[in-house]
Amino acid sequence: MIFLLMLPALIMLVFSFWDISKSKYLFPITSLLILIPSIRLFFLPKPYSVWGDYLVVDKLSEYIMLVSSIVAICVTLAVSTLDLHVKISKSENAKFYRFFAIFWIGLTASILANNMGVYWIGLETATLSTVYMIKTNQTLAAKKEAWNYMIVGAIAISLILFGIILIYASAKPILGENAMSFSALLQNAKHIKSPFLFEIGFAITTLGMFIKMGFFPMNLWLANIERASFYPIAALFSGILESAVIVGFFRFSKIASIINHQHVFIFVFTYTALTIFIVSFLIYRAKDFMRLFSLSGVEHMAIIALFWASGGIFPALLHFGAHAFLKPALFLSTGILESKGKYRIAGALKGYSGVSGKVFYFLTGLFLLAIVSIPPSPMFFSELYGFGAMIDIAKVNKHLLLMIGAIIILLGLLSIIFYKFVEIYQSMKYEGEEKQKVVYGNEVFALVIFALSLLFLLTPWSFEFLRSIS
Amino acid sequence: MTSFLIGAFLATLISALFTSRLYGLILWYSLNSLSLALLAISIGFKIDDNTMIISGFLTLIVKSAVIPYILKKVSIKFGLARQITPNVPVYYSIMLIPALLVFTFYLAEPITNMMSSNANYVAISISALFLSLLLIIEHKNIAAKIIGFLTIENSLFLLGTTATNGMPMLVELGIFFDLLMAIVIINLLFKSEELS
Amino acid sequence: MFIFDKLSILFVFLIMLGVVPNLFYSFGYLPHIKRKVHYLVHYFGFIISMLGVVVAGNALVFLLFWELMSLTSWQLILTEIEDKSTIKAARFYFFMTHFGFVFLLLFFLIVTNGNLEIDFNSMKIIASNFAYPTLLFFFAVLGLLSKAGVVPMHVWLPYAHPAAPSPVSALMSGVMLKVAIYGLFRFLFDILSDWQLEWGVLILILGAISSLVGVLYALSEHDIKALLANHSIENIGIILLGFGMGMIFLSLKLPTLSAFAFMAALFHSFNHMSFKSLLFMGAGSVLHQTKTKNMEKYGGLIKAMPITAFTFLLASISISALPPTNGFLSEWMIFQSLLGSASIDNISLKLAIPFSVFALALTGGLAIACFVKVFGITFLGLHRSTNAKHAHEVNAMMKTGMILMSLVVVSLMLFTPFYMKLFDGVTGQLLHISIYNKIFPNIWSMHSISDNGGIVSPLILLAGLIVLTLSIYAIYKSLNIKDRVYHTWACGYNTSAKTQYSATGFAGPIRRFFTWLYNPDEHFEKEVIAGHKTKFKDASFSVHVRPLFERSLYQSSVKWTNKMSYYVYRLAHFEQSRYAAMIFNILLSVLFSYRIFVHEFSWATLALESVVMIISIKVLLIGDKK
Amino acid sequence: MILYIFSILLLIFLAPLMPSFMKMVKMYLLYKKPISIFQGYRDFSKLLSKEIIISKETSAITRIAPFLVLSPLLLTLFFLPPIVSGEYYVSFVDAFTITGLISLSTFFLMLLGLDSASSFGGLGSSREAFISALVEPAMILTLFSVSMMAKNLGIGQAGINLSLHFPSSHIASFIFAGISFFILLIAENGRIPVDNPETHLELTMVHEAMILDLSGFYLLLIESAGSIKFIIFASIFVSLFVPFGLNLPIVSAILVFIAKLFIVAIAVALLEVNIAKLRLFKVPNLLGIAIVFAFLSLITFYVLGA
Repeated sequence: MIFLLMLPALIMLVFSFWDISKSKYLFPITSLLILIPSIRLFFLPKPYSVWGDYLVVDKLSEYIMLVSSIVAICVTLAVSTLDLHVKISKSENAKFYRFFAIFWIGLTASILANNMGVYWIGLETATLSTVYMIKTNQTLAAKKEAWNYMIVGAIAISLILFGIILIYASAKPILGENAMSFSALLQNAKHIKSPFLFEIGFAITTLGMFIKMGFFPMNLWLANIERASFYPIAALFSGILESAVIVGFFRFSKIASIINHQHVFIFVFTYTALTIFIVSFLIYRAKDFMRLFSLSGVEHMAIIALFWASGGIFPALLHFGAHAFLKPALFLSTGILESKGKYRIAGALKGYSGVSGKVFYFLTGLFLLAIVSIPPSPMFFSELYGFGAMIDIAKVNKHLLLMIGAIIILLGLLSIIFYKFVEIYQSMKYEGEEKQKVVYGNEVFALVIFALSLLFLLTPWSFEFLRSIS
Repeated sequence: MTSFLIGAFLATLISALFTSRLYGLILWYSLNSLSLALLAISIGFKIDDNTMIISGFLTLIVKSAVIPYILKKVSIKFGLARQITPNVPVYYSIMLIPALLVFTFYLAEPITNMMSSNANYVAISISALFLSLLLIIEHKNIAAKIIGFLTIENSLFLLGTTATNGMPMLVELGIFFDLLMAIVIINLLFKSEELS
Repeated sequence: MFIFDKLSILFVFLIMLGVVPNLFYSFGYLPHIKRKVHYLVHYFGFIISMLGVVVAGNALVFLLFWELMSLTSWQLILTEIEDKSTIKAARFYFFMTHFGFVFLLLFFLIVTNGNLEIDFNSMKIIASNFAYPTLLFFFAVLGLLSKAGVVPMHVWLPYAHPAAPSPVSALMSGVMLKVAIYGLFRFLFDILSDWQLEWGVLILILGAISSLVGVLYALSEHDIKALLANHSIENIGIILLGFGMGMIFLSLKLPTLSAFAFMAALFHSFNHMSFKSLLFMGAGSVLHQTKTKNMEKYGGLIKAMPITAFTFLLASISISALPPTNGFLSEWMIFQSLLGSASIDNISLKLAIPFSVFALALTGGLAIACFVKVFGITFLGLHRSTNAKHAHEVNAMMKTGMILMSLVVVSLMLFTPFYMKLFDGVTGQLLHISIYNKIFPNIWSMHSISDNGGIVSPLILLAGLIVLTLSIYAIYKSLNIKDRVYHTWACGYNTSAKTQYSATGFAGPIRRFFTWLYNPDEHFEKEVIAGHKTKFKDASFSVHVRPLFERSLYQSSVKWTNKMSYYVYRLAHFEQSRYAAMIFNILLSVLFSYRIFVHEFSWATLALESVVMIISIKVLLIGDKK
Repeated sequence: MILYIFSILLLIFLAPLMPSFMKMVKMYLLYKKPISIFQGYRDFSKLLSKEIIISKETSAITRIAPFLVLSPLLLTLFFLPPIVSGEYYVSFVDAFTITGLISLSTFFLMLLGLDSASSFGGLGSSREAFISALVEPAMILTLFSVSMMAKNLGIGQAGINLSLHFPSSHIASFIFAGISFFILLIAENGRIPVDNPETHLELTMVHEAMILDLSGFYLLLIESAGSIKFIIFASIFVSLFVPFGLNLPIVSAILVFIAKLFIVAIAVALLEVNIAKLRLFKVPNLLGIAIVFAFLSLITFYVLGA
């Protein structure tokens, strides 16, 4: 199994060192192989051990794995015509795939990890490999942002490890070497002798993750990076890398909730509320697509974290899935939109003709509405159930009115974002002048896959599956 | 012995904070790693833990020799500025560093009540973390920032050795692997910068 | 999943009554729409979604259709984009409708415990156990009434409704607003129990204010569709007056009076649906012929478009609540229910009700003035523009739509007892009481329920009016008087399109009287001859009303958001070069907070934390001033 | 029933007398040679014999509206309070309906003003719309309050109730309502100080401006509508606010009623000679007084019970 999981990445890694004329098509095809193990995992009994106690597949990780695979495939699909939209050399393209392969290995490890250490190693690998992916764009801004990413990413990752060691230290007296394992921690969290130490560790780890996801106070950091790099990389960032981070958050916060749910909730709530506060106003002023979407990515990650911490596992996962499909789709489509005439929002969706142009026009519009949770977007349902979970927490809370007030303020902030997106949507469709633009079949195909996946998320079958994850 | 080495670790770190020379900084980092390595080895022998000893020796080789060497080579090769002045004025640092130490001990105080032995180590590690962050903050120079990042790694390692008496072998190796990869990436970044 | 009780069926009936004539009109209008498929898809989606809302049996279905209703109507507004203002109106509408949606969502989330598929009965149990029912009531009110366009959540309405194609305006104003009223019925009766008296008073006051504000802004409008949209605000206010009285009576345990008031609200909903649809259709026909919404460019259209004009006249009389039309009857009922409050001993009510009576009466008076203006300026006199001169009657389909809708108006007038029977069924279901026999002991006269209540006999009135008019006419005919067509006398002055009274001028006295509300922006320029103040060649006068609520509530909040976002933006950009310092500070503060809040809390340590954080932020983040 | 029809006919007969009577009183007071009390009839018969001149800008409205201005008012005559006890009265129509019918008549009058495309017509309509919009709330509040004192909203029954049980316990609110109604009577009928029916000066006219372009039979209809409107208001005023004499024997009751009507007319005439016409934008002050009194009447009845 582990071989099957790593195989596509290894193939890509090997091929990227040779200059093959057909490599442009080879890579996307290879990436299709990713799907095989992801689907295969679904039919195996859970929990299924891939590699000892280190990599164990449970329902949560198989879900996230599947989502990430689909995103990865679509992104590689879209990359194959990247050179038609922007200037990129062939070797850069190959390098992109080389690092993508490393990235994928790290990512797989961190998603499937049942061991805090392995999780961290995977995450670090994935992070470091993306540093170089940013650099495929040969601009000064990209260079600067790559360094920024390097430094901040490294600090964030180190904080995660620091927290992990503290957690390990708090659990070692009762679990020994097993204290690294998520499942063991989950079972024995109640017996941890020093909850304070654990909580300090949890706080530091979470902080690291939040920084990595661009939460307060690092709000523009990610936006700048995604602005500076090519759009498929931005799609990878928002669609996959953040999923690796958030899966860690899921696991850690679950353990921490057993120790003291109240603390976790207050911490996460304060933090995410601050984030959404800042981000909503930043979005209100955003003037280009990339910044807009990466800021909205931060917002959605904050919402997911909040839902999860409120006990709404199902809405958090649904929101996660929807975001993971929508955001890369938007990054890809707006990347294509921007490739002719940057930064221009007014009339961006005008001027697409032909079947693929029409489909593109239609899908991009839909995605844009879906991201602000207009029903029947999966995001609508996730926010519905997520805020439901928060209200349930409020109901058992002593300060019910205070909590509901906080929720309303949060919704008010989200409404600012909503307003901005509607403005952009209308501006893209109905304002500005019409100019002839092109879109390629494979890109539209990627978008179609995203759309189908989103539809699939809405089926009762997937709802049932997500509800069964606990 | 342990206390002395921890003291040395902190001392080298603090000295690094006040350095205004790149090579000096690299030297302090190397000494810092050296004290860490010795600490790991000594604790390893004390509790008779092979993993710890191995990782101690690895630290000795990699962190206190190989990485400083590479860094120095890189900085010569790419002609990095050797004069590095801290952004944060010295009088602030003088106040901040003790305050941080006090704070971390205050922070770790509840742990003492619960777990008796390791609280102080946790406190020192956290303060080392803060100090390394401070190192990153006070320098604009990229090489200094990298060293700050490496000292964070060191304080992690310190925490790992002192507070938990070592981590599983796999994790330790993984950390080393990632560290090396980071160096490779940094190298690549510099290289491409030179090309462009 | 779906619910088909009497309330739902009644509203399905209302929607169908509004939709069927509209279909004809819409198909007549279709040749002038460029994006036909887009229009039709959303048009039918809109109708289906409205039907879906009123038959929804659980929260999920309700919300889904509610949202679909918003989405489709939003797209319908965007069918014909004339200028930027349409886009702006659509955006504003979309935003406001979701503003309401959020509150509905919160409401449902609380009353369903997160399981949105339970039915209304189970919701009632959960809601009755909830500690703050008033909170739920506020959510429901905010959610539903923002859709209904009640002051102060009405600002979007005069922008959004006129921007849509005319058939859609008719549907939105005529039918969609009633869906919100349906929601109010459903939520208050089937989910919230144990009403407090203050809820009813709140609704009553909201209704009174809405009716006044709506009609006052309508008077100052020159855009015919915006004017009608403002009248929708007024009429929703009137409906709420009835509704609020019903709530008050019910919380005072006076079910018969309450049923009467609710029936009045329902009746006015039906009436408003009929005449507002008809008015919008008429306005649409006029707009279609003259290509402008500006009333100052109309005039004399009655000669070219008689059917439009006379159906419009019928609707105008009805909306002005003049006897014996249906509009009069429902307002009469609302007056009667206000009158029924005489015996109540509650000081807040004793003050609120005279105010409501006053508001309703003033509204009635102003509505008459307003519709004289609309009808007179649009259809009478001389044409004020070339387009108006060359206007001719609209096509057969559109005419059919208007005639059918006027039949609906007439049927509401003639068959009041039948409709009352329907409403009685609904209030019977809601309040378990039937008062039809008290209202209509016989079909000729309609009785009030209250002790000293009045009686009205619509059919006798109508018959009397017809008989009298015909007999005078017969006298006129029998006298065989000659007539002659000649110039307008007008005290000897020449009469031309320019010397006619304009819409602005017509509303002048009223605008002047309500200056404190309108706060108008007047521009008066004239080209004087030889320095004489009173002699001038050319003069232009323009006046612009500055909407109070829009300015104070909406524009100020936009301004506030702009300001806020500016500061946040500056703050965020400041972060860019100091990532590490930011991380340092956040780490410090998180750890400190954990130490303080999780382990042992004291105000002293909190203060210490704040001081330390401020110093650290100052030193590391902001640095010394250069 | 015979009495009922008789009373209606009596009112129709009295209607043209009233304006002439008022004019007569006024002229007498101003030391002019008074006109005959039957001047109204003469005017009407003159108008009957004239041909109708219609402006070429007008539409069907001009041909329809005059009838519809008159017929609601004529209809209202049927619903007025009885003048003799035991007389049949209409119980199935209430005060609100009567206000509505009067408004309906005004509505068509205003349309008439706008139809001829004359600037005077629009001017009159606009002013009339303004005034009647402010009259409406005062009227309804007054009726509301009176109906509470009379314990019935049906105007016929209310007249009887009031004459049987004079609301002496609510005298304050009764008087307030009376004052308010009297002001309304003046305002609705276009008397000084709201409107001056005798001048055709563009600064002052309201009612006259709307009918400038009418002639012949149509003018007759409008003029008679004006007379009937006055008689309606006057008879409502005397029945509700001076509810005496209803229970006298038939002949004396009728005579008392007619006397009361003439007293009202004299009061109006007296007021007219003593007050100057108000500027249009001062009119709301007067109507404001009416509204305030109506409100006061309602509030005193409601809250204080006085």
